[in-house]
Amino acid sequence: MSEQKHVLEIRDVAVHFGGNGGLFGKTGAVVKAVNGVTLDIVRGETVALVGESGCGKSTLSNTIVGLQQPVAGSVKIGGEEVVGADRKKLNDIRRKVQMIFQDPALSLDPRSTIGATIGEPLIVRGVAKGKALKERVGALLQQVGLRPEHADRYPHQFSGGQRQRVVIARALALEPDLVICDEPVSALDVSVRAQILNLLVALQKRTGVSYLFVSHDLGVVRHICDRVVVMYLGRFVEIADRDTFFANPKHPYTKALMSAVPEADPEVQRSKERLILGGELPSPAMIPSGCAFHTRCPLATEICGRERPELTVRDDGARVACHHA
Amino acid sequence: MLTYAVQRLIQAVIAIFGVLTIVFVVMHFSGDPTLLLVPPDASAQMITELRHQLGFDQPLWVQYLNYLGGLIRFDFGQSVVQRIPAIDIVMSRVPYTMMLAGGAIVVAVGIGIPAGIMMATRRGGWLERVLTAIVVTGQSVPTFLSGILLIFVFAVTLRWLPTSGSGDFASLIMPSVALGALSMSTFARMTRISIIDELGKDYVRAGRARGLSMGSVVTRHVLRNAAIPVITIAALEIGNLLAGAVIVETVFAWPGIGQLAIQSIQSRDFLVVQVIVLLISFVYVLTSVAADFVYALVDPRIRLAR
Amino acid sequence: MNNALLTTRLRRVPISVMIVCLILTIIVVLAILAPYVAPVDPSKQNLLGRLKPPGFERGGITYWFGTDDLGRDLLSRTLYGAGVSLGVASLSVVVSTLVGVTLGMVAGWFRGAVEIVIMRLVDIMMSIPAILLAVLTVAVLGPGFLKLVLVLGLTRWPRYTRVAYAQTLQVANLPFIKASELAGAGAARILFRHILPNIAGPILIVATAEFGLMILMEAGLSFLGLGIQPPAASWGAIMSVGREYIERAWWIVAFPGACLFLLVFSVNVLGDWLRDQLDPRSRSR
Amino acid sequence: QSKDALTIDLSGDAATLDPHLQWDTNSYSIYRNIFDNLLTRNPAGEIVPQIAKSWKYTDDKTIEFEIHDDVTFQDGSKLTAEDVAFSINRIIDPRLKSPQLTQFDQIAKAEVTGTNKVTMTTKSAYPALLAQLVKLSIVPKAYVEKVGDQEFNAKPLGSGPYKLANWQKGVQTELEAYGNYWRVKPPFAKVAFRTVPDASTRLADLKTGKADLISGVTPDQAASMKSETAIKVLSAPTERVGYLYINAEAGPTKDVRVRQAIAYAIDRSALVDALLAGYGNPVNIVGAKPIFGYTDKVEGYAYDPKKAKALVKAAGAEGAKLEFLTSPAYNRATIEAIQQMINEVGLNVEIASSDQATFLKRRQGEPANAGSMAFGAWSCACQDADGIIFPLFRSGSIWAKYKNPQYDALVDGARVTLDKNERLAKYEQAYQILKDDVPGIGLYQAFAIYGANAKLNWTPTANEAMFVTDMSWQQ
Amino acid sequence: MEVSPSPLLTVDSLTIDIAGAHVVDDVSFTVAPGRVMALVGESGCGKSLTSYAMLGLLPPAAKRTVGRIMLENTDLARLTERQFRKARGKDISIIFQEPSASLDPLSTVGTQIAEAFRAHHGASKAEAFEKARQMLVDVGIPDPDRRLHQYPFELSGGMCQRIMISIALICGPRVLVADEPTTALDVTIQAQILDLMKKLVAERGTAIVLITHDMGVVADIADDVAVMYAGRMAEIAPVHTLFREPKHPYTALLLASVPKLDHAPKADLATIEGMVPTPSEFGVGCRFHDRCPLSTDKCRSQAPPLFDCGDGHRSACWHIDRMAEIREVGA
Ligand SMILES: Nc1ncnc2c1ncn2[C@@H]1O[C@H](COP(=O)(O)OP(=O)(O)OP(=O)(O)O)[C@@H](O)[C@H]1O
Ligand SMILES: Nc1ncnc2c1ncn2[C@@H]1O[C@H](COP(=O)(O)OP(=O)(O)OP(=O)(O)O)[C@@H](O)[C@H]1O
Ligand SMILES: [Mg+2]
Ligand SMILES: [Mg+2]
Repeated sequence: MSEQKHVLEIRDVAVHFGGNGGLFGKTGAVVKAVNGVTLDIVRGETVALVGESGCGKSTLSNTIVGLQQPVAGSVKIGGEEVVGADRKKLNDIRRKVQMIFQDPALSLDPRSTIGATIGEPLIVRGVAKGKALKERVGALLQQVGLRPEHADRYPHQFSGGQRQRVVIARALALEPDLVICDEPVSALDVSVRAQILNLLVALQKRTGVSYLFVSHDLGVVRHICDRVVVMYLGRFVEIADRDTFFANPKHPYTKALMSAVPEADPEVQRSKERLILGGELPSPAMIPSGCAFHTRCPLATEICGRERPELTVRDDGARVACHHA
Repeated sequence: MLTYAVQRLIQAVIAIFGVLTIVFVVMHFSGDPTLLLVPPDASAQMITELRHQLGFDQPLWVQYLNYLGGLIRFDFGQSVVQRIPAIDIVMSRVPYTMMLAGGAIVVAVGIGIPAGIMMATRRGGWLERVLTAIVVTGQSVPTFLSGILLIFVFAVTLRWLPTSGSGDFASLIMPSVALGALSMSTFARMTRISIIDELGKDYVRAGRARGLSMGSVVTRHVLRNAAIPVITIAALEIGNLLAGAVIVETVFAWPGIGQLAIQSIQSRDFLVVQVIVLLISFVYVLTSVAADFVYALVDPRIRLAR
Repeated sequence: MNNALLTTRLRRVPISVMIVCLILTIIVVLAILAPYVAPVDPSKQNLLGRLKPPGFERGGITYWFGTDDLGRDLLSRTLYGAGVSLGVASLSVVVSTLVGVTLGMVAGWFRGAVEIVIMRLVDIMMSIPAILLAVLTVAVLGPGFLKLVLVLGLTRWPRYTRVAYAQTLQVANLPFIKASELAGAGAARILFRHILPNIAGPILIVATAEFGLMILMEAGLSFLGLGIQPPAASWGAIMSVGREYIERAWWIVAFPGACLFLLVFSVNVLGDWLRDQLDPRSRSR
Repeated sequence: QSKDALTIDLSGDAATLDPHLQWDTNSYSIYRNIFDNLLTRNPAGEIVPQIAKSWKYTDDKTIEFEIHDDVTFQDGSKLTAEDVAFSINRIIDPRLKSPQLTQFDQIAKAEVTGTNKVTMTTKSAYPALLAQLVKLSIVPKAYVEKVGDQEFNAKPLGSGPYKLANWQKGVQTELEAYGNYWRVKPPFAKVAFRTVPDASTRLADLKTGKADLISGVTPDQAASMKSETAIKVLSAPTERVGYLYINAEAGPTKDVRVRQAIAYAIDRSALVDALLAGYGNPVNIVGAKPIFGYTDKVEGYAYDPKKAKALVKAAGAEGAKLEFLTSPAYNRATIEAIQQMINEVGLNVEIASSDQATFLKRRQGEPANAGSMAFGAWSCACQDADGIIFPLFRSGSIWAKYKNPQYDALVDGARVTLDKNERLAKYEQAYQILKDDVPGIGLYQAFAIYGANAKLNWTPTANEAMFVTDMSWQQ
Repeated sequence: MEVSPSPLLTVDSLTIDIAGAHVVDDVSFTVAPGRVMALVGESGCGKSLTSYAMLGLLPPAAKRTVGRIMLENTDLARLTERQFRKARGKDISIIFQEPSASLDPLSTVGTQIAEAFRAHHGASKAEAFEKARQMLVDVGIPDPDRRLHQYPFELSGGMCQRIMISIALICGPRVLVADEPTTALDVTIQAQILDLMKKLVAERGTAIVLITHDMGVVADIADDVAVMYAGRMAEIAPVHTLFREPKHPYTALLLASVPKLDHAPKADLATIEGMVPTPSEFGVGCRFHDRCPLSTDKCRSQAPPLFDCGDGHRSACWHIDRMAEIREVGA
């Protein structure tokens, strides 16, 4: 695969919070939200990012689009460095990347109509204006299952799921090269969700857009993604192609995750065996030594507490960070 | 944090220095006090002589350097009018100014903020109407008028309060009200609007859902979220109250800095003006630094420096 | 816009706002038409007819508002004064709002060196007693209407700057601003399309408060002989004369005072309504 | 009434209590009760001895004073000729930088020439000398030299009827009676001078009894006080003259006809009756009765708008723009009234108000920039025409925007003439010239107006001084 | 199936108007103690409004026009604001849908959780914080001592959601309204939260109204399911019945949209054609008629009532008998 086709290159990115001590010395510990991760995404690829709540997925997403400064590492979008870029440069880079935010309620300007919100990228990038803009916005609204006449409404007049769709429409408006989707469909009912997923796939087929897809819904992940990355406490613990991943999950955390997926069938779901993770939940402020997962891992041995496993390539091409898997 | 504080301090010193320089230059530019000091029948030659004696015939930069030289030694110079150290003159007024400003702040904040809260939470009620009337009155009655009206009503007619003076608590009441009225209105309206801005937010509903009364939601959550503009106004008003009390002080014969400032400006008592300006800019810069810190304290998302 | 929409919009304007608009319109129209509607020359003195109460009649003219200490017709002076007071207040408020808010948002958004320069300048401006600036401007430039506006504008913009700055600091951290940035919006767009509407409430409060205050400031300056030059009248100037006669001739302060009250009240109501318009949540109420 | 104390509201605090520094009305009103002067004026306005027992001219430039020997300062020490000589030499010493120096600059020196004898030399013959010396307070040499100028200013010590008890700067100055005062027994044990800048507040103080005597009452206030029984108005015509300066050297008023037109346009009696409520007397010259040199032989300009209009027309100055300089120190209503009167005869007067410093700078500066006219209320506190028309109109003087060699010769001459009648004649001629040339117009003699508790006995005098020893409670 | 005890919560013909349109129209259901009622439906169909109505916290634009909400025998709508306040959080509490927006950004999360407890128990600050700490442990937030003193912006989306859950649960409410409580949580923690709810239901007899889009969650925890469409109740049934045998075309199509394990990746997922009508388009007939494969003229002109199909299964469709056709379409 030639370098040129990489839409996104992340190298050893680490993001820390706190440490330099708030305002009144309420220092607290340093939260190592993202702790040295490396990932490439090629054109037309969808990579899923899954992991425990609070493991750093949103932080990584924010870092990719330059909303969060990493303490180390490099992020390149279309070959251009994001880290340390000035306003103008960032603004150029952002032509190529968009983001669907996790909190739709907070990421919509309460004083702009959603038409204005969705139209904004089109206006500022000079794509459309006037009547054409109105039509384009109308079309986008329709694509996400809303109505053109909703354009005059304000965010607070929508339901949660409707707001989420507005955010999606905004991100897709420019047909960027890369879309970071932070839980894009979690608030949608299954039928609308299907519609949005279809839209994402269709767009990908048409424009070759790549997605970094943060989701907790493994069904959705399986449907839409080419590759899956599992994150645990700021690090990647498993990276594998979809089929490999679902056929043969390797990391114990991944296995636990898989076993917890609820089935949409009461008979099956209520009789299912689940792999319950025991042990203390570690905090990102005090990441356990060695393998961060060893405190909860059913396979853990003495070495796990001592040495941190690196991501190593396995036979089927999956890369896993575990001493025992 | 510490580096920020140090940086901010350096900036503050530069700002104060800037103020002093501007005021110095501009004051001298507008003429010197000699003409005001001499008797009307003084001859041109005598005036020149006195001007020379007082040193106002030196080039401006020489006077400025002399002044700075004095400042370094904490010598603020002598009043040409009163012939005593300028700093003593100003300092003798400071307690009065603080008393009056304090009284006015009590009026402004003590009435303004609760009134603002009431107006925001009781929208459409009779209480809101009454408070609105009071607030608008506070905003539209000039101080020179309200002062004398207060005197006529409460001192001359009712004889409840002393007409003027600066001795005791009783004589502080009317000046504080007259001075604080306008700020009170600003506080009330600012509080009201900020709270209304917040009341529509989801966390208010969430607060009520966990069983808090509207009042507790307001006092525990909304106020803090609505605080920033109110704090800004407070910082502005404190500076304002210190320096802006000219009329109130004149009407109530209150010997504060405002009155002294206007007299000194009018009599071109340069060094006294400089000390006053130094004091005001000190207080103002201090409150503005404080405000910036309080912003970050109130809203942890605000970073002091980027 | 089609007619139906227009009428629904209009119907939604509360009655109080309509009344207030009417009052404002009347004041503005009267101020503009003062030369035509004023019953007599506002500077025509009559030393023998000074301090006459409202309704006083003389030479076939009824002095509805009474006369002042030089026997001038208060009604005419109040009418003429409206123009000066309104003009000074609105011009200086507009000037200082434009300058102050822009600088404040820029400082709060860009931070860094820009912030330091602007905010220290604000500190400096705020620290110089306004009266000193006023005295000096008049000393250097001489008195006059535009200079008055200049002085007032010059001394008041820092207030707006501080308010806009503080609000921008707070709002700039909200996710939706980040989202706009991501959408590619430039600084100007973010400042004026997103931050400004979200900080407009406090700014409107300051502006409406300042509006009344400017009228009073002009009066204060007139009090010091630095305001509008006699015999031209302004409400503030009339009132500052009237205070000397408050016991003997209440009408001198009462009429312009009432007008000022009405004006400030109307501006407040209108300001609040405007703010509500900017807040979709309270608008759909 | 058994009240032992007297409270007086003044418009301001004393700037200094060192009598050799500031001379403004408020300072003077207070420290004049702490200090005795070399000479003083009696209620009739004549110069009479105070510390000096008597004096005699030994020649045109030399005068010898005999000093009272029974006077003590408030610390008990005796007042001697040394102190008198010291006082004179102190005020003329440039190192003191006294603003009053200009009034005493004709004095060359003073020496002790014997027990209780002080001899003073002037630079030239100086007839106004005695009038100026009325303003000279005697300070204790030993004390001043001991404590220094600055401390003396803060804790003054004199030989007057009252000594300083407490000086709260900007608030009030409290005096207490000096029991051993040599002339009379001070009528009140305590006197407080309060600083109350606002006239309405002073009146309120008087009404509520917070003050017993208030200064700076406006004519309108005085008129309204008449209906009250517990308080009364006290007033006295003063040497202060309200006048209008007219620029004879620049602008439209350079034409004498325009100046005369202005003189005809002004209705003095309307000003006095309406705006001063009678607290003033119209005058024809720039000078009031109490001054030496006052004359009623010069006829003034009667109010005659028709004539004025004709003159304006003749001068071709219809609608000419005249700048009327003023500052907040001058009564606004008077100025507006004058403006209107002049406008009515076809001129266009525009008021240009600025603060006092700027006003003085223009008024005293180049004629071209000194406006067309300005109002003033002049008093030299010396009750002598020399203190008025010399500085106002003698060419070369900072106030003068007028040049007439004939006039200059007259006032110069009067300055060095000791003979009273000769001086009077000169001033009469000078006034006549002023009347013809109109570089200025006298408008009225101003009154000092006070408000007092109805039970206070006091007769204010022409020199606007407030001698507490002249006051008393009605029995 | 056992006979359900008398209901704890009764929503009776609830109707909510916004700008004159019935955005929620005649919605009724009951929840017995110890039971979980899942409320599912199209995004924007009025689920959240219904839940706000239950707490008496409708937004100003929305008006409840008809209907009662009974908590046992008290009509909540009749309570004074004061009495209602006492009930909120203790008798009936709610987990809001968008957690980050529902937390005061300027108070630490600990304060907000403890406050809920103190509002009803008058406990000391320390006690309340201890209780809050315990709640954080229960919802699986690591390092609770530090988290208690953090602000919402310092927490991840999922953590904020769990803070909301803690607030709702801290007083042990008798009725819990949970509006999409687990959307931001990964499946392991979701399972943990669901277990916590199950425990509440089993041990304390809490009644839960669970709004969710996750059919897996419904399958896991719900006893009954209510399906809403465009503000109306489409179908109510015990969970097993509903999944096995939906009796409303909308339910059937909805279930068909869930991605199947054997579904080809990136192939089109089944959706429901057309769009939900906006309130202004609500006609007199069945609101689903223009998207329904079974639709007839009757559907267009007459709104179907909720037909009882036995065993607590009710459906608002004129064509319950033709449901087999849908299953064929779905397959
Ligand atoms: N304040 C409001 N003003 C106008 N319309 C509103 C308002 N709040 C909600 N709506 C409308 O009411 C309808 C129901 O909203 P609600 O939030 O109850 O939906 P929901 O079922 O919770 O959807 P979701 O699953 O997307 O959260 C929506 O169509 C929404 O657009
Ligand atoms: N602004 C911040 N200040 C301090 N800590 C933060 C901040 N933002 C995030 N964190 C911390 O960083 C860690 C990772 O947070 P992040 O939001 O990236 O998680 P996430 O993987 O997106 O979780 P979720 O699935 O719950 O959204 C968390 O421990 C969180 O508390
Ligand atoms: Mg997240
Ligand atoms: Mg919802």
